[in-house]
Amino acid sequence: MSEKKIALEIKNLKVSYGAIQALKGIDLTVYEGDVVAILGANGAGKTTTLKKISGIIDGEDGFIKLYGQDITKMEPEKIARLGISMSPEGRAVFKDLTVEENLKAGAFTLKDREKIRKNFERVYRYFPVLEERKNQVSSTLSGGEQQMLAIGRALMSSPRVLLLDEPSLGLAPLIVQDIMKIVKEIKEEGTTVVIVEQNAAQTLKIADYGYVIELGKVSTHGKASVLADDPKLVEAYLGKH
Amino acid sequence: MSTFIQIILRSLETGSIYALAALGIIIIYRTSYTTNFAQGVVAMFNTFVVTFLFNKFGLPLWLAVIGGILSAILTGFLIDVLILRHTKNVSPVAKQIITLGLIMIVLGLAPIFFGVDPLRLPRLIESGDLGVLGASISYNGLFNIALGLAIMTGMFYILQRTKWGLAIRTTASNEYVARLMGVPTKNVTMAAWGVAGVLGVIAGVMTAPMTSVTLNLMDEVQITALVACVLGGFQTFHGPVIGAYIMGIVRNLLLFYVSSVWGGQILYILILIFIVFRPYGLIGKKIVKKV
Amino acid sequence: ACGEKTETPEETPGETPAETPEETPEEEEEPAQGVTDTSILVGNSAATSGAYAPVGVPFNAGIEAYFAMINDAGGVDGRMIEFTHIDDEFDPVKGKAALSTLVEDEEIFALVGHFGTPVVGATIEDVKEYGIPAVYFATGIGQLYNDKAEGKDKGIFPVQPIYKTEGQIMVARAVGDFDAQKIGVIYTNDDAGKDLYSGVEAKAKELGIEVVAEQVAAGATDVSSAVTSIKNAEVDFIIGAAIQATIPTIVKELAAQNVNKDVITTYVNVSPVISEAVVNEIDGKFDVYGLGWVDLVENADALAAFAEWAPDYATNVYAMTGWIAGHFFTEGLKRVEGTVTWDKFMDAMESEPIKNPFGGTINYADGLRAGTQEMNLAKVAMVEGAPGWEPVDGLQSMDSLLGN
Amino acid sequence: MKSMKAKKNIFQKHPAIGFILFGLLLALIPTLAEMGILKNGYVTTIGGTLIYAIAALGLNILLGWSGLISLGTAGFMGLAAYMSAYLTVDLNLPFEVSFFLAVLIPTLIGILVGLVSLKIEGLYLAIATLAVAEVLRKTFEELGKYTGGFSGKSADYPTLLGLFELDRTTTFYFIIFVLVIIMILTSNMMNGRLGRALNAMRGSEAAAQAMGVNLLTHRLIAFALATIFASVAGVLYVHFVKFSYPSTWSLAMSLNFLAIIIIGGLRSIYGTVLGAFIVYAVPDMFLKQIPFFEDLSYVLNGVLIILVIIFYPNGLISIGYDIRKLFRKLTKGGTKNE
Amino acid sequence: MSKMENHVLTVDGLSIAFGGLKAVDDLSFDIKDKEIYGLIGPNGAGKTTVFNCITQFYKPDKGDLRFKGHGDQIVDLTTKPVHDIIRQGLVRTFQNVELIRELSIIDNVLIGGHIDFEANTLSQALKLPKSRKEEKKYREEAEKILEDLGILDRKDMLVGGQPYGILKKVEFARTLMARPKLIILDEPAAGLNDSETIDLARLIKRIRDQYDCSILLVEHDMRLVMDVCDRICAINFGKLLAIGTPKEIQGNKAVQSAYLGVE
Ligand SMILES: Nc1ncnc2c1ncn2[C@@H]1O[C@H](COP(=O)(O)OP(=O)(O)OP(=O)(O)O)[C@@H](O)[C@H]1O
Ligand SMILES: Nc1ncnc2c1ncn2[C@@H]1O[C@H](COP(=O)(O)OP(=O)(O)OP(=O)(O)O)[C@@H](O)[C@H]1O
Ligand SMILES: [Mg+2]
Ligand SMILES: [Mg+2]
Repeated sequence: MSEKKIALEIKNLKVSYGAIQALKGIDLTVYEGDVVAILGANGAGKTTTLKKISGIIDGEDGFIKLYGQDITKMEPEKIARLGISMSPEGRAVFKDLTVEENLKAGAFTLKDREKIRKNFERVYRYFPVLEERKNQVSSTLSGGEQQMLAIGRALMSSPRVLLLDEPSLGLAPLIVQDIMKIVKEIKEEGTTVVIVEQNAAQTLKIADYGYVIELGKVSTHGKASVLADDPKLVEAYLGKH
Repeated sequence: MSTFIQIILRSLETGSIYALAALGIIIIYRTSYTTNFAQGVVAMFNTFVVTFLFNKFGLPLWLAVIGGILSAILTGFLIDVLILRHTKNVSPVAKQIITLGLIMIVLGLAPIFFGVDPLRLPRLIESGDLGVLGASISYNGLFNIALGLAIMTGMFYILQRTKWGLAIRTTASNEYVARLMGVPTKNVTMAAWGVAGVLGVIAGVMTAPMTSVTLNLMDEVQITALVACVLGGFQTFHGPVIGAYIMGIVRNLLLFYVSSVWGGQILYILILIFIVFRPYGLIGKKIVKKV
Repeated sequence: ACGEKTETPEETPGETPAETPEETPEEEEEPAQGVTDTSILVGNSAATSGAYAPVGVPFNAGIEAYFAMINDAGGVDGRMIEFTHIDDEFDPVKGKAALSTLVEDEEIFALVGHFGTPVVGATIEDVKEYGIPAVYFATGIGQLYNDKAEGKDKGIFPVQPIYKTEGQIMVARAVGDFDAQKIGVIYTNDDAGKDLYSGVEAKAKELGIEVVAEQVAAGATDVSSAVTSIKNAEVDFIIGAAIQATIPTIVKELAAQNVNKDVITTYVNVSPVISEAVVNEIDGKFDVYGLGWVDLVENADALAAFAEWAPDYATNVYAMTGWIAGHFFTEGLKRVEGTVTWDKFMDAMESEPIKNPFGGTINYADGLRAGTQEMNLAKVAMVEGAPGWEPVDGLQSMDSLLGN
Repeated sequence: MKSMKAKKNIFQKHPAIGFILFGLLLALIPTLAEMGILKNGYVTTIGGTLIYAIAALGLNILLGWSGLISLGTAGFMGLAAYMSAYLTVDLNLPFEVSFFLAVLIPTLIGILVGLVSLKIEGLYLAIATLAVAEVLRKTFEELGKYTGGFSGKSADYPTLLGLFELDRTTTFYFIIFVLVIIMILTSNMMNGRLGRALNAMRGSEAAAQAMGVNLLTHRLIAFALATIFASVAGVLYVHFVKFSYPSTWSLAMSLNFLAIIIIGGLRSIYGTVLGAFIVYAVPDMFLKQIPFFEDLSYVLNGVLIILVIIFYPNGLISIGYDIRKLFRKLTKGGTKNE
Repeated sequence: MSKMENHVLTVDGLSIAFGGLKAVDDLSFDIKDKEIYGLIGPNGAGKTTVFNCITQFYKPDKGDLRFKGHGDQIVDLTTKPVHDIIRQGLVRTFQNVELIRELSIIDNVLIGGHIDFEANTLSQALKLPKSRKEEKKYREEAEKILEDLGILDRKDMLVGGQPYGILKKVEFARTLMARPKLIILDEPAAGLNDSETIDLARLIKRIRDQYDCSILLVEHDMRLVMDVCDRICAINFGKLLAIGTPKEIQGNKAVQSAYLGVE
């Protein structure tokens, strides 16, 4: 454990939307090659955390380091080039572009054509339906197909750190199982994954480590296997609100 | 017959000016998702720069034009960096109003920089005519047409075939997600404003010899280009170009054969009827909305 | 709740301008508003910002230059002429507001150089209502014309030619000087173009001359179809009824299509700017004539004075017209004896013809308000090595041109 | 603190009271001008501003609430202006009758444009409406018999009920009266069923349709209201300015209406009036008064517009919120327990 | 028509294609009065498309859609324009949440009452007592619904910026405003966590009883589907796979291999 490098280090992160403080000082440490689950009730601040990591919103306080490099105030496109890639909440595909163009855009930071080709192959292998629909304008895809596209697009850049915001949203049970398999597979390739999910039980199964966020603060964290049985978690996550 | 051909030839020449102006509008629309009403006045401003370099500083015309292109790039960059970069939370319509504000600024500053007299700018190719079936077209006109088509083809290629094209299209589609993908959208929009500026000054330099360099130099070109974008559809780059040539030709035919008083208005009404039946323009495709 | 008001702002200055009603209603010969022992305040509103600034700015500079010259020489009757100005951006509402500010708040003695068709149109009734003298209108619209001004109309003193009149003179020149039988007209769809054309139409009808007319948009960049029509109509002579940027466009297109008929255009275009713009293109194919109501060659002294006082605008026609505006007002004022009142000023303006510093005279006697009616002729040529306008014929009235 | 809260409630419950007070406040202007506190010219400037505010309110219903753009406002306003001038001056119709006709006919044309809007949207609609306005403007230029062509068309101050001949000041009051009525009507309509339906149409056509909102009728209603307001403004304009000139009714003016509502605030009634002040009155009343900057007033106006949009992307009306916040910050020490 | 007596909706031979793709292919099913009916299937199976056809956002290429609306009148839905569907007593939510961001939650809910308002525009413009009373009545009703769904405390908040789960509830509340005979829900549990999903299941059942209506829903969360549905229709590639009770469906081999997977 102690030999593992720290991929992402977050300290005292605070973020506000106007008058609402969504993050009230979050600390997170993500080791290289781990799958880290972020859990929490509706509106707890999970999405906000991921958005801040990828740089598309501004923070008030605290810092984020990627392999020791401070990226707190960095522009999102720079962060993407450093190897962080995100499948955002609510799909956010390029609606008027085709499936193939969306995926191409996902590989924007890659220069190596061969690698891009391989990534295409891989995404099409994971989601064969995307290949069938590759020339369809993505706004006309079904909800689940768009979700697959968003995840596939995030994979296209061969990221060092992959951020998944509710990847199972709107996906059929079989595909949800697939996603979990995919996460395992890319973890094995050495990619670090931060995954936000509502489906706590299933997520903790594949995760190494878990954080529970409550009202903008980390309320519990620990090894996934331990967390899964933690009564405190059951209360925080499944319990009262 | 020769009259007819003459009209067509002259229309092609103005058509290529409209086309360049329309391309300038489209590239901004596709990257900043706003209609740049200031495209015309910015072009006017930079054409004044060319004229000044030529008249007051005595530079050769081609050098003056290069100077104008540089100043166009600079003004484009400035507009993006000083203004549009700070409009993250601004709606597309509000961005259009920003371009209105720009018009006021440019119209206010131009007389201070360049004085109030109309100025003269000669043609790039001073003389020479090519006879075509009893009509004639100047070498300069031919050059304009060729240049317009070349620029259009080049842009088409860049947009469809290169990484820059992808960057432009993702920026237009959803700037926020594009940045997540590592697309340097700021550079894309900045470049787009630069390119729009260049397209504008080239259109201005083509227009100026037909009239004189004044504050209103590009007014008509601007409106025609806007309408051409609608006629051709905002989704493609070649649609507006075709729209621009059609506008140039049909307007002159209407003015000549139907009515010199009402020709322009008849054209507007025809276009109105046309877009009611083809709401996405000549080239644009209709996309079924999915809910 | 709002019907009670009886007193309205306009009444105050409009009623009896020569007196200050509250204080000494009975006493006569109280000076008009804006007049003190040492100064006299006049003003105007003009478009000095926005798209019309290129006209408004030099125009006002011309007026101010003239007054500066007068004041430098001690003013008129020991009074300095002070000039105040409001920018109206060519907008009727702003022009109207400016007028009431000028007359009611700043209390100017007279309007000098009322500017722009939309503003003049929107305010001409108000000006008459106030009864304030207004000298020089920088527009040529028909409303200004009056051959027997009485009462409230008396204060209106147009100077520059009215477009309609000029259109008639163009026909008179075409027929009298060029023996034209069939005239082509290319006119813009703005006030200048359309008023010129209606003058042309009226005179041609009177003389039984055939006219072929084509409209082009003001500011158009492509006038090729109009030119082709005129070319195909095989006219003897062409009238270019357009101002500013559009006239070079028309002339260049005529040249481009190798039309070889002479062209005449309005005085507004007779400036080095236009000659410079077209001289290379016409290149001997045909001549471009322009009417004029000033004679800069004959009046070189006046031109020198102008250039001295308005050095930045020495070649600008709009500045020159502003200068003329200042001159006409000053000439009227010089003639007023004793207390300066509106009535006395108007009488003074009518008392005898006023000479234009750059040539020609205008007679306002017996309520005639017709602006300039004699015009000369010049053509584009190289003058002293630079493109300019070479005089062809002196000032002549319509009647003398047609030989009656 | 308590009393402030109570006051707020009255205005929220009965917005009409606020509008009427606002009108009364505006009605002080001519008196202030007579007293020499304000310039007389301001009566005209502000009268014009309020007229523009009326037309802009119509555009706000169209763009702000319904999400439909129009670049034709000036054309319709001009049409009404010319019609009313013609009907009162040439046909000697009573002011009320000509008012009615001059609003009715443009509105019918506006409804036709509404039909077009079913097929096209966004920029395409903008340009289509621009085309309509350009055709109208050309008509004003060419039909000199009715419009006076480029000599312009003159009209008189209104005569109400054939008895009360208004003058500048009373016409100014009349404008305020109409404005207040229109503000009240707009507020009532937009805060009720119609407003919600238009909002829904803008926010999501699919949701609107699923909830039973007929897009056709609501687009027509939106265009009808916008044209009615523009026409009312046109009639007031021609009887206040007493003149109509064809190039007044140009694209530039329509764009100014857009600027007004964007700057003031989409879907804000007071914001619209505020926007009209910023666009029309502020340059004359303030910018041009800055010494050395008179000639730059046009530039400053442009800069002002850009700054407002960048710092207040939701309209200057939200400046009220900021001021309140600042106020609260300043008085925080004493009244922390709110 | 006797067959329809206790059926609120009959879908018969429904087909629609986009280009070459048959999104829905000869699909038939029916929903009984007061039934909670599930429509399941893999991503891209055509579920949302079925909804779009029923509510006339898409005009089906083929097929009958009969609906027993208010007053037990049987109407052919295909003859109705989109905005008239709700008047028949049929109202839907959307997979991607279609709400008006700039409006408050309660105003969004009130849009659902659009068809019930009787006062005309003029009386609204003048705020005549009738229209004022009406507005008050429906506002109270909307508040009651929000209370039912447990989000009354947020009623004056703007929709923009609300968490996804809340948005789904607001859409649900909006459908209830119309007091429908049949509610169509597209993935109501998306974005809800486990405990919220359990609440939702309870809510759906309660709504059915309280509002006396049928519910047709698409959902990928099998716990919810199996818990609340009386019957389920499973489709794949736009074609029918199976219809039955939750138990039957869970046991169906075809459904397992195409959709559920085997645990
Ligand atoms: N754009 C916004 N404007 C205002 N408030 C926002 C905005 N986005 C999020 N919030 C608020 O910030 C808080 C945290 O939101 P966030 O989206 O991070 O939650 P989440 O944990 O991802 O919730 P969910 O499970 O619903 O996705 C919430 O209270 C939410 O209402
Ligand atoms: N307007 C359209 N144009 C082209 N194809 C379409 C259109 N609408 C839907 N499709 C296609 O039809 C198929 C069915 O889509 P639909 O949205 O009904 O799926 P779904 O069953 O709702 O899936 P999900 O569970 O992922 O939401 C998809 O493959 C989709 O790509
Ligand atoms: Mg989230
Ligand atoms: Mg679906």
